[in-house]
Amino acid sequence: MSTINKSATQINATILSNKRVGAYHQILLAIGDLASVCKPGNFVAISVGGDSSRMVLRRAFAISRITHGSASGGAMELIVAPHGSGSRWLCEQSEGSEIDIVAPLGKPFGIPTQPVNALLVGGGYGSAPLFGLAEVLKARGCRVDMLLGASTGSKIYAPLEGKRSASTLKIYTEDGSMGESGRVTAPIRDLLAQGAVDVIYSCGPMSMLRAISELTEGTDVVHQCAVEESMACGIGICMTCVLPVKNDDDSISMLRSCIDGPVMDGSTVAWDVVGKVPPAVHS
Amino acid sequence: MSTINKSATQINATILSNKRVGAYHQILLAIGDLASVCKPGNFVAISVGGDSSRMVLRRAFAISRITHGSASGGAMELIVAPHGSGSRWLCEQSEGSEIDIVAPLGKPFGIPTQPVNALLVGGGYGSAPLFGLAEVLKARGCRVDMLLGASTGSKIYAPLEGKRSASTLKIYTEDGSMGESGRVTAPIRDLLAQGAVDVIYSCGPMSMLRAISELTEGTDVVHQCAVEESMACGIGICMTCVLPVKNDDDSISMLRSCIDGPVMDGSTVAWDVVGKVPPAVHS
Amino acid sequence: MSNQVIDLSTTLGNAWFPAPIFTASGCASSGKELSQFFDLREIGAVVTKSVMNKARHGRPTPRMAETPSGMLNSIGLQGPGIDHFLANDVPWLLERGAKVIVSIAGETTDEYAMLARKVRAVPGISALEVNISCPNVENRGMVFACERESSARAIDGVRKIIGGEIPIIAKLTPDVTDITSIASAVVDAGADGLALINTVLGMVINLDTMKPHLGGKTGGLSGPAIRPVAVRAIYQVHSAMPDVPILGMGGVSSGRDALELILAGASGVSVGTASFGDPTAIPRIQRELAALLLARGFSSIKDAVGYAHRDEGM
Amino acid sequence: MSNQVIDLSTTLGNAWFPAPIFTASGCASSGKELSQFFDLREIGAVVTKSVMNKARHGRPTPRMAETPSGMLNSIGLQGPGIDHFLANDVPWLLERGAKVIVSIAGETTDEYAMLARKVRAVPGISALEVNISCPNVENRGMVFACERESSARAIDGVRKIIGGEIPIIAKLTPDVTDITSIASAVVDAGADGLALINTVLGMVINLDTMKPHLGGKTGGLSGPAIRPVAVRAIYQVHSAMPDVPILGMGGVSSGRDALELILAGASGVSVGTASFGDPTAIPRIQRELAALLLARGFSSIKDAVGYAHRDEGM
Ligand SMILES: Cc1cc2nc3c(=O)[nH]c(=O)nc-3n(C[C@H](O)[C@H](O)[C@H](O)COP(=O)(O)OP(=O)(O)OC[C@H]3O[C@@H](n4cnc5c(N)ncnc54)[C@H](O)[C@@H]3O)c2cc1C
Ligand SMILES: Cc1cc2nc3c(=O)[nH]c(=O)nc-3n(C[C@H](O)[C@H](O)[C@H](O)COP(=O)(O)OP(=O)(O)OC[C@H]3O[C@@H](n4cnc5c(N)ncnc54)[C@H](O)[C@@H]3O)c2cc1C
Ligand SMILES: Cc1cc2nc3c(=O)[nH]c(=O)nc-3n(C[C@H](O)[C@H](O)[C@H](O)COP(=O)(O)O)c2cc1C
Ligand SMILES: Cc1cc2nc3c(=O)[nH]c(=O)nc-3n(C[C@H](O)[C@H](O)[C@H](O)COP(=O)(O)O)c2cc1C
Ligand code: FES
Ligand code: FES
Repeated sequence: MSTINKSATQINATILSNKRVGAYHQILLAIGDLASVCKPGNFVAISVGGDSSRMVLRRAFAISRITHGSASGGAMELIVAPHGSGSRWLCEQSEGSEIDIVAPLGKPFGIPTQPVNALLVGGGYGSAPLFGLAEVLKARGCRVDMLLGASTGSKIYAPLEGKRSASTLKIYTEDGSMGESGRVTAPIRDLLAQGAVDVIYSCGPMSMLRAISELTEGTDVVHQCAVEESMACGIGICMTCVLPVKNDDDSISMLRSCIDGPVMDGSTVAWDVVGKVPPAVHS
Repeated sequence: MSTINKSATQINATILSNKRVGAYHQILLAIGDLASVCKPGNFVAISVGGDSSRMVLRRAFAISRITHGSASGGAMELIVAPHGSGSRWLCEQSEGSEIDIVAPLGKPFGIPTQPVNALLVGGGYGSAPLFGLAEVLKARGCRVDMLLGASTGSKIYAPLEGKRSASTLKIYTEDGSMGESGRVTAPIRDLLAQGAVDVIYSCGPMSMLRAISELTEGTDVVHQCAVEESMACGIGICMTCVLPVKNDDDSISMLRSCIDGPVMDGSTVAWDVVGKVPPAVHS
Repeated sequence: MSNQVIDLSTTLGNAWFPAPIFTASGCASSGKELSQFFDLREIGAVVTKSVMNKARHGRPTPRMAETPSGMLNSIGLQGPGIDHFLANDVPWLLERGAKVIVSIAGETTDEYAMLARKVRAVPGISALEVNISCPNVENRGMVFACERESSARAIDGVRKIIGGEIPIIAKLTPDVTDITSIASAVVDAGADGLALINTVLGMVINLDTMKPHLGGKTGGLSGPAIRPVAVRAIYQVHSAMPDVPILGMGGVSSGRDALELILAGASGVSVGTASFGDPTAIPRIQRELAALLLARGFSSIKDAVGYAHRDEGM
Repeated sequence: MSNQVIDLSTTLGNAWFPAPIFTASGCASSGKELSQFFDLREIGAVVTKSVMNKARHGRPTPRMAETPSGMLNSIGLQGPGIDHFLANDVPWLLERGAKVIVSIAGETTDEYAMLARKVRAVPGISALEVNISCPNVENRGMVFACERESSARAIDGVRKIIGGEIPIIAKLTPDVTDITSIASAVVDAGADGLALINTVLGMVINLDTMKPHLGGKTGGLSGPAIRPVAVRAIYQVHSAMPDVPILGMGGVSSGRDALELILAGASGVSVGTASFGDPTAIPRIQRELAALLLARGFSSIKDAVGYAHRDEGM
């Protein structure tokens, strides 16, 4: 009936497995037919804490990967960092327990119709949705290079099978404990200068997304970034998750990152206004 | 240091077993050395709902039985009716999980120094502490008769091993589904008339305790009843659990049923003032 | 099933609604977003986000903080402005057969009157909710609903425009010393009904930055945490003015919560924060409420409204 | 361990306390009951249950209802009366080396003055908390702390008796339109400090009886649910009067909660409802707070008081 989140459904999903991977938990959920409508870049909103929980809001997680099983139906993979009480609760749930999810939510990554050179940049658990995306891009004939970064090695999420989906993969850690030492954004300037990139797909901390947007500014390179703002509802009804986005006339609109995102065109986000009030609306 | 609850301690107790018995759950907790200071009539206050629970108050449960193990230390048995969200949470906890308890709390049943004829009357899960009490009384040479009542058979808690501790046991259900049909208080008048009873120990709904107090009024029979008022703290600091108790000069004091009870002398409780405000305090 | 034997319809002044559970203003945007999760015709009405005369950006982010059994929000009435809203959002809702209560918010008495005039010009709207209590607008010192006179003036201005075509429902803040006094002031000024309660003013300090967490510093507390405050306010106001219909709200997330507000005196119940945690909360609450009413022998919502007052003064 | 490198002592006016976490009035009885669970000398002070001139039975039961992340109470100031209290409870506490803040409550201005006179006669008490805000006393219409004048009169009466020997701490209710206005009235009348906040007025309807659940109908809401309201009140008052010491309270159940109130402007923190759920809450919170302060580079409580205001007005 609606045009917003038109495939979204609320279901009870059974946890198929829950494994620690470095600093994260890799959680696999049985989601049946819902698997067919989830796209890379979509997210899921999960109810946490059980029946008598004092946590009244859902928690948002990027859909990391979708697998289309046969008998049991499809499955959804999440990569969860135990951060506060909600994500910790989720990481503690054992195989077989049911959790209440709403998915798929939000705008997914745009997929080019032509084969292009794509650079995928992930920060921390932000790499999670990039592997599924890489597969889709490869299937479209794109070249896929991947850069992953984190503060330290245990926060790099780069599963073996995922690595295969990228043509190249480089890892950066700030403490040098894995891959090269430094920030994941460091090599991008050179790659852009070499003309080796048509599209950048990014997911990670806002500061990383902003840095990439600054690097692509003035170039032809498209920057699709998955933003992460605090979300109370995840479905467009609360207006807590807004980001300042530039309109064609250079005015700014506060758009809901849950339904107008999480994937946004990095060049339209008014990064310097994030967390501030834009100039008055002219009407 | 204090004279109130002087054996009470807060510990994390491991659930040794959790079995359904009729409408109740029989829960066994490992409590180590604490077992040696728990007496029939004491209760335990349990934190419910886990780390991110919206339930801020403990739940009170009568200590049903204490067993003194060898290697593993002592154990405490509870009989829990799944009533609201807190007791349901407790009933759902599985073997091996740890729960946060404070015990032993409150005034226990008084034990006669001479062998007497004791009548034990239990309503619903109120029978739970009576079996442990019966053992103590028997060890003191008392004759122990037991009457248990409930609305229906599944709410009668009368374990096999418990039955042995009483000389006689009669069961009453309001719907006649087990034992005799009717209220557990029905036979008491005759027993009193026969002079067969020196002390009544009772535990169950307030209406049952009141009815027994009315039957013993004007007799020499002592009535020790374990009352059940809503308790916010269970340790005497909140004043929510008060009951009107008559003083020697016939004035009334509002006593805390958690520390001046739960076992009280039924003849001193001003049953008609429960839930009302007694006449002004004269000073 | 249960809906067959119980009359779930309700009224607020001269407006009739097929069911007792409504969205809460600001917690359903303009309705479209929730229509993916249930049919908007199933519920009482869509109460739309308070709209002002001009488009507004609202407050800076962060705009929310979760708190124990609740949340703080500091949206600052972001919105498209009344003209855009009436031209786009209202027709969409009416076309789909939803009942619509439009919520307006102003910074001056004149703005309220102007908004009312524009709303009056659009046919099909069921009621007008006048939010004189939002604590999030820039000029905090002057929250209308904090004083009898300013509250009365705002409602009086609206009353002069709306001549009884649709009910005027004044939405009050609980952040006052005596809510019955504010309630009587707005009823005297011409409000047909009252919406109780708006959020409670609160604040969270971020322990990393060691500063107020919200961009707007303070925010409005909503959710189950404030339900006892809502029940109290509704009970007090219904006691003082039993004939004035109340749209109750504050922390309702189940049928039992809705029943509590109804027994205290609410004729209808708005659900806000609960929809954030559960997009199908409203139809679920409606089903649970119907079952609870039936179990207690009620055959209609109306019989239950204010039932907790029945032995009052005895 | 952490206590060795951080100065946890604090002051309220001219009273010094070895540690920053106190009991909350009415949530520790007179102290004895908690002494089974920890040494009363470890904590800031025991704030005793508000005592009135005469012995009182308080309200009928039920006196409590649990609510989401909180509870309602309606005790109605049951107590032994001031003479019995000063003769029995205070000496017991002082003998054990506990710091004592006596809380008094009156029904008339004269009663406050009389209570103050009796408290002044007992040596060793650290401070006097004047509870002018309990919403549970019979005469609800006249809660002192709801009006500037009545608040000021109650404090003025006490000030005339207590000449600076011990600090007078006025305890305010958040159930007012503007708490800073009440705060300034009592400070002008001679209060040396403020206790913020008392409980928030609330109600629960029992769905079985379909009537108000509490014997006293309304009750005071406490616990984590109200913490955002406490933080806001403390922040507002500290902003308006940065030199007036505040004893903060409302929903504190962990070190992080206590730190939030301190950053907002509290010099000490009382813990009430949390002790019901955890008898050793106070010493635990004190330990957690010390660790959090250390991790943030503070070397004393004093440096953290009101730290969230540091860039104010910039
Ligand atoms: C679109 C989107 C995708 C995300 N994908 C992932 C993912 O794949 N893996 C992962 O580990 N995390 C992801 N996050 C972040 C995740 O939502 C937060 O870590 C989580 O909400 C924290 O909840 P908590 O109860 O553990 O922490 P708390 O700090 O106790 O949460 C308190 C409140 O703040 C909000 N909050 C706290 N941190 C964040 C954050 N970083 N982003 C948004 N809201 C926050 C919570 O939702 C909650 O409402 C994503 C967030 C968004 C918005
Ligand atoms: C001294 C004492 C001994 C008890 N012994 C037993 C026992 O052996 N087995 C057993 O099953 N139950 C016992 N109870 C009752 C038990 O405490 C309640 O069933 C339980 O607290 C209900 O909590 P809830 O969260 O499930 O229900 P809810 O109704 O959700 O609880 C809400 C609040 O009301 C209080 N409350 C609700 N019902 C009762 C009640 N009947 N008595 C006291 N407080 C109540 C709760 O503690 C809680 O604070 C005892 C109570 C007391 C005071
Ligand atoms: C995010 C958010 C935005 C809100 N916006 C408005 C608003 O625009 N106008 C209004 O009258 N109330 C607004 N409210 C208040 C709600 O309508 C409601 O009165 C309050 O949240 C209590 O109900 P709840 O606990 O069910 O959310 C808002 C509440 C929230 C949480
Ligand atoms: C059961 C109970 C009794 C209380 N009695 C008093 C009292 O006698 N005097 C007073 O000033 N405050 C009283 N209060 C309020 C507390 O001191 C405190 O201000 C309030 O509960 C908020 O703190 P908390 O959330 O930590 O409990 C009482 C609170 C409770 C829960
Ligand atoms: S999270 Fe609610 S509108 Fe985006
Ligand atoms: S339960 Fe708190 S005093 Fe008895």
